[in-house]
Amino acid sequence: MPGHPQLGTKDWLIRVVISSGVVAGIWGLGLGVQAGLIEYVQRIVLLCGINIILAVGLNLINGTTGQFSIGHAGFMAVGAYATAFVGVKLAPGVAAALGAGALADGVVFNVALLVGALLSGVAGLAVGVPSLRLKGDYLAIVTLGFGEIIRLVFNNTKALGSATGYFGDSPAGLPPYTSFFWVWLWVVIVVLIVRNITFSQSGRSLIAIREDEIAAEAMATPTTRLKVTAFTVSAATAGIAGGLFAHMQSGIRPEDFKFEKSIDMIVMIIIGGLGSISGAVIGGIFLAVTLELMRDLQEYRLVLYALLLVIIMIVRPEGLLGTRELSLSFFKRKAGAK
Amino acid sequence: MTRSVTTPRSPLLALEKVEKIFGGLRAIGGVSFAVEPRQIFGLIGPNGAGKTTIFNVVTGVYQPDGGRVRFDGEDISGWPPAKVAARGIARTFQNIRLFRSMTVEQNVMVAGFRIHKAGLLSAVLRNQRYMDDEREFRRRAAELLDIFKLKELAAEPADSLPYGSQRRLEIARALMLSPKLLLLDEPAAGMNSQEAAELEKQIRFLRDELGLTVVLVEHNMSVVMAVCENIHVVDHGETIAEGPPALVKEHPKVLAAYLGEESEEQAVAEYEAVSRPFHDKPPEPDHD
Amino acid sequence: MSQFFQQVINGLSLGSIYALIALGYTMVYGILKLINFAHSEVFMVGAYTGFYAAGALGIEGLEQRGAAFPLYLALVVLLVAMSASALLGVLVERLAYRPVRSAPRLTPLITAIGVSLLLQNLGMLVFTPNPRRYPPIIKEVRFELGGVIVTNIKLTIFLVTLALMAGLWYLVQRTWTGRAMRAVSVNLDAAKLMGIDTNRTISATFAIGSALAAAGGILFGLDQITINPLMGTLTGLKAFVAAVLGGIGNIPGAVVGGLLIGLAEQLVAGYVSPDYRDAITFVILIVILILRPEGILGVVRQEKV
Amino acid sequence: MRIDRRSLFIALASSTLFGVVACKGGSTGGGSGSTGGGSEIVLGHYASMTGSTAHFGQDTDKAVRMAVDEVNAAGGVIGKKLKVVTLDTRGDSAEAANAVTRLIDVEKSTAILGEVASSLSLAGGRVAQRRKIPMVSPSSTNPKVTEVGDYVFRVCFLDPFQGKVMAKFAKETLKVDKVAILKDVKNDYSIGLSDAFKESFEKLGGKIVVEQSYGQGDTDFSAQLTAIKNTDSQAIFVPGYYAEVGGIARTAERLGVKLPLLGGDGWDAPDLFKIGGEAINGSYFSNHFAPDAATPKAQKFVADFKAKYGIEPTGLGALGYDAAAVLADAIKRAGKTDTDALRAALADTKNFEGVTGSITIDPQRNAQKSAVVLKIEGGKAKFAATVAP
Amino acid sequence: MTDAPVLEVTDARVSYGGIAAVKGVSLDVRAGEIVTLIGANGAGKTSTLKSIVGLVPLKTGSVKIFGQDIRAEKTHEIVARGVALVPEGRAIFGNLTVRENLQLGGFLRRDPAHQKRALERCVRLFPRLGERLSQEGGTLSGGEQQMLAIARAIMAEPKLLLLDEPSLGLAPKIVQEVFAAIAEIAASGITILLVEQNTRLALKTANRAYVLVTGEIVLSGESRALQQDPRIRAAYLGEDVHG
Repeated sequence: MPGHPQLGTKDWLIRVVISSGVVAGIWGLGLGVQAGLIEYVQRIVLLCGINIILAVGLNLINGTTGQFSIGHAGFMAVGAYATAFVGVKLAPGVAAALGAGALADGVVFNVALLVGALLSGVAGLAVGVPSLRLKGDYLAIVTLGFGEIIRLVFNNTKALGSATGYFGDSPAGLPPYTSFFWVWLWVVIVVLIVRNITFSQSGRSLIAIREDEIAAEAMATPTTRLKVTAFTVSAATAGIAGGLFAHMQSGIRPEDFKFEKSIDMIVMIIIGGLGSISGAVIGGIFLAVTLELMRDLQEYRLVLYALLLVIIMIVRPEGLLGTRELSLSFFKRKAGAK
Repeated sequence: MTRSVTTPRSPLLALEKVEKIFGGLRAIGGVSFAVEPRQIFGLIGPNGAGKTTIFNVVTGVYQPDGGRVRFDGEDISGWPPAKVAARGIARTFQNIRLFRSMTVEQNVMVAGFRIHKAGLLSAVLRNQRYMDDEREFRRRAAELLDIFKLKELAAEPADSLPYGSQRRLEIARALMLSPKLLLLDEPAAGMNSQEAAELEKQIRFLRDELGLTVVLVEHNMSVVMAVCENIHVVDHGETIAEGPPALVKEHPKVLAAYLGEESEEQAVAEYEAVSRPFHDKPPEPDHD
Repeated sequence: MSQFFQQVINGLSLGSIYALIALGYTMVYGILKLINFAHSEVFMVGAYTGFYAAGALGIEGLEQRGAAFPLYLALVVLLVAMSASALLGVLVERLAYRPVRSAPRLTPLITAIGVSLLLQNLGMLVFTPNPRRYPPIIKEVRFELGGVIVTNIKLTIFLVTLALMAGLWYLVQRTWTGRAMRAVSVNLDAAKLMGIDTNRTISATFAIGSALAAAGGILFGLDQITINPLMGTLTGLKAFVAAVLGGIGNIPGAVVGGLLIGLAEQLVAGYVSPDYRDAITFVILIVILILRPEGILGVVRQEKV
Repeated sequence: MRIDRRSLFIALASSTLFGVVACKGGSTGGGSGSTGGGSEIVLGHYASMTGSTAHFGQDTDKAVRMAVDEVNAAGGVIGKKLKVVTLDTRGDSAEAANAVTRLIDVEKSTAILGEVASSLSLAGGRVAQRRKIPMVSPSSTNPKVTEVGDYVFRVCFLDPFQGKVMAKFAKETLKVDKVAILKDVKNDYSIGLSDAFKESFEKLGGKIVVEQSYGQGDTDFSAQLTAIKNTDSQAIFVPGYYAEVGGIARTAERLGVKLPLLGGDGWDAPDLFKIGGEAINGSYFSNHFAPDAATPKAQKFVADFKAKYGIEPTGLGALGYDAAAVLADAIKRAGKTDTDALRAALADTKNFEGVTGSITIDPQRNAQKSAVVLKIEGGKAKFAATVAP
Repeated sequence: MTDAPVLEVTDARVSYGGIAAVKGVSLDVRAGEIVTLIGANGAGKTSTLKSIVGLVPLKTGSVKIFGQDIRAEKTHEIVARGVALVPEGRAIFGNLTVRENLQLGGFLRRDPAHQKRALERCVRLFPRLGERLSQEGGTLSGGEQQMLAIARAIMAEPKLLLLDEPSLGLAPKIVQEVFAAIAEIAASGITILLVEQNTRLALKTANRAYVLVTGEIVLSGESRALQQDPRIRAAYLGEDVHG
């Protein structure tokens, strides 16, 4: 964006208009999806969105910053439990104040999601500060360890249902807040946030850390702070995905956030290409769809899934896009980041 | 060559009996020297003499095991690298350390982190502060790339540049920090004589026009002798001589331990030939 | 007090199994700088091979007649399992790891995770997910020492582990194969220049590590009574932590690490809560990696700049 | 070369995307049946066919298919054949919900069978409830499962009942006052049962001396048993699955812990005796039926299952069979595949003679069944007592 | 000795990821010769050596050892033909002892008698190593490491020794010691191909020389003649020789 003009009121106005347009677009699309698609496909579309949030967020730390986390399911768990819990506690009060209905639900859900994101961000911070001094495999293993510990803690927390999981206070489970509109609105928000971070001074510095940490330090880059920041943001986005997931499922249990879940997330970003946001988007969709399509294969499904992973690593380890981005006009971006 | 007159001012960089030990092996054993502001200072010695280790101690990559490093009147011993860099010491590396997949321009812009004002939130919101930052960085990067004749290559990935240009890019990147002191680790390595002559000019430009102080580790003696006002010679981690080029050249200890017993010119020439690290271009991916 | 000693004994035998598996992790890491996640599945396959081999040798019939399984047949079972696992380890290296050997470090890591998942799921397909009772290829004899119960199997596990560690140490330090392995681990190209067939050396490393894992698998089955296709996942992870704890690449370190993890786990399960027996392993891992990443017996190597 | 490979991947990715669109058409795989009009009635079964609890799903699925085959062999129901479509859940609740949605939307299931694990039945049950498709869980014993709503049923008894049965048996028949609990904390079934037992046992004046735990898939129990050994417990309540219970029995024997083990229906599998061997003798567990006191129907089921699959059925299998049979019976009684009618018929199930006993669905949509207590002797489970609800 | 040269490289080309490092180098080394390959940084000297022993693949061209084409062979097989390379930067096994380093050099000649004899020979050639046999290789000084690398290479008694920049980073005094040893090795009948940046030293040591500039041979001939050639200076300094 060289020679960008001063941002005037007009520019902000344009942004507001575009944003409103996008929100309206998602809303309209949501209506269309609800009317036109069977619920099974709708669920897959929701899963795609949740996967995209997971993948784009994880990509910030694994792809852009080059710090490898294989325990992100733990942060997803924190977000899921926090969102669910807060939502349940908040709902009666908000319903009393605003009157039960879509508005109250939306307020409760999004406040809960934000709390979930905050708490998983805090968890990310707590994990990141000690761990991010490590590199490569060692960091990977430590994040795996933390991910498992987080899960074990939920597994042993009575107030959150232990192994049975948390379903709120009603037998019907958590309210199904998760709709096409909210999921994809959050997809847009998360993708925008991550994209704006990636293509900024901080993002450049994160890539510099990936490329050569010692040189980055010599350029006065506060590498630890940046890595921890990226890790925290990444954990927070996983938390949002967790919250959306919880309310899609109407309930969550520790088993939902096993090591395998972290692997799934890694597969998403590997398929698309580590370091590429659009790659992460593609990977997230790919995984949701492929796993569903392979369901007919029954017990061969996971064998094939693992085989696919191995073959991708051998044949095309850089994924579909490598670190490149698809230049979508949506991003209005010049070939700057290539 | 302009010889700066020694002033009574306090030195910009001062090492006081700095020591560094690696697993029992004394890499530097009590080296002291002082670099005056706006000086071009040479640090020479045979391979393994500890020159790069000294750089690494000064820039905080290694913690000193003894002694102190003072910079601009402040004790910076043991500071982390980013803090040292932010304080005003920039450096280049013996084996080029560019951000290889990033473009030339982005490489330079990375070093703007210290002065960037737009935080993460500004970046996310893409507000005015962020726009100003980006514009400012781009302007400064363009300036620096211009000085180092890299402007046309701004959009190229750094690792596609020829060797000599990569060396220059490293210096340009370091200057983006607006440092007071610049440490150059073998900037002439891999350059031919024309490039080396060009480098001499650029180093002088840094000092004369930008007011920088430069410390140079270099094996190319013609470069060292041409640009340095003061030379510090180390061998096996210890100081063996210090002084202006003319003096150092004739110092008996330097001649004996470093240049060998042959005639001086021959020895210098030979040294030049022998001690340049060799990089068969392009480097292979390393396997370790 | 007898409770404490009982926990210690149990911890040591469990730790010995971790140690046997850890040896494989440490060898492969030492030579390729790769966390061979699939090692835990090689361990599982070793256990199953032993299971089927014992079945083929008619252990059920012998058991029904109340007859003991002869020792020489037990050794045959061990040998078959070790060979099968060795073969599997070599195949995994050949087919999955070799093509990505020179790729950036994370590619082999993810490949290893993929192979691990693949073998796990293949295991469920082939062996069925049902847990199996391990055949008593060594008849269990129990004896009591001051309220502490020790079995011949626990003793065997402990002694076999020490013996295999010593053997491995001798192999690595004193034989040509071992020297070749060490050369490869320091510098692959330089090793080639010595005339070492580095691919063969790497294969040998995988074969040996995998054979040890198979031995661990059989001992595990004997001690823990049941095996299932997922038995390797957590056990393998703990063994890896053991290798890291002892100092990765270090053979005695792997054993020390294994024993310590086994002890820690058992004591936490016995005195704190069994709910945190798995967590303690990860806590140890995190603490060691943050405080002393080179491990207990490892050597610090500073990165050259 | 590079370009080719890339385009290959893009092609792969886009083809899967198109796959979704194709799904919309509703005919993937074999699911071409449609409600009402077709000649088949589709029963959707969702189960963990892969993953760490795959044996549950596989055992249940075998029995479900056997039941349906028998119904079809007898001419089907209301003039139509039954067809089972099974989808894997991988033991994952998101997948369970996906599977049920797909069973309803794509496979056009009239009713749903599943799951074994209560948490997965909850996930799937909520979908079924929302879509108003009747679901019968064969073996989820957690009380919450049927609380999801009026379309969710089960054919097994509940954990509180089972816990009460064993508490009463321990206190009154075995005359023990001090019991240790060793529960599986990764298993909601085990936790629920353990809580139920504890509550009843303490109400009866007994005392839980120590509570120890393990996790499903664990193989080492020596720490817990060593700790229990050092208490004055008179029995150990182990409400887990057979695989771990067998290991626990062996380990207990090895450590010289000579206490009877007590457990629930999770014990019921031939492998319990294989794994536990002699060590399991002298233990008691509550179950849905006693093989030696079994009805002819149950005996026939065991024999048929063995003949068909070459292996012994488990309790899970028996319940899977009953769930499918109850469902078939309800369709017959409803006389049509209308889901509301079917729901009503299911709710109306009374004294249905199943393999696991007489099944009556109560207003909470749970099966009112009596439980039996079995004693293990000589590698066999023998009838010890019957406890009515 | 047969007529076939010990080493014959024909039109060798090497490239890394599309960038050519060696562009059609042809050279030969005959039995008993010391031949040197000189040139500036990045001229392709190391790549040429690496391609001879198969550490980097040849894109085109052939390498023959005693007339046998070895292009398809792996490094260890080429080494088994009697070729040894002392790599640039020494590449000694740092955490193995000096003795173990030497033993590994004779990996293909493992019989104890040979090992003993070869070890003694190395110690005679480099007495300093004899004092440090049980020391870890990584703790040696740069000069000692270079000596170890050379000694290790001749443990298997190769017929052809390839040396990559043996003077690199060494003080002149040590360089003289190393080159004296190289001369001694040559005198014992081992054929040598020496890659060296130190032109003067290289020409003094070798019988014949090839001058490599940006991946191509621009000049070759007897060392003595080349010593006087002004083009040497140009080539060495990287100035354009093609005019």
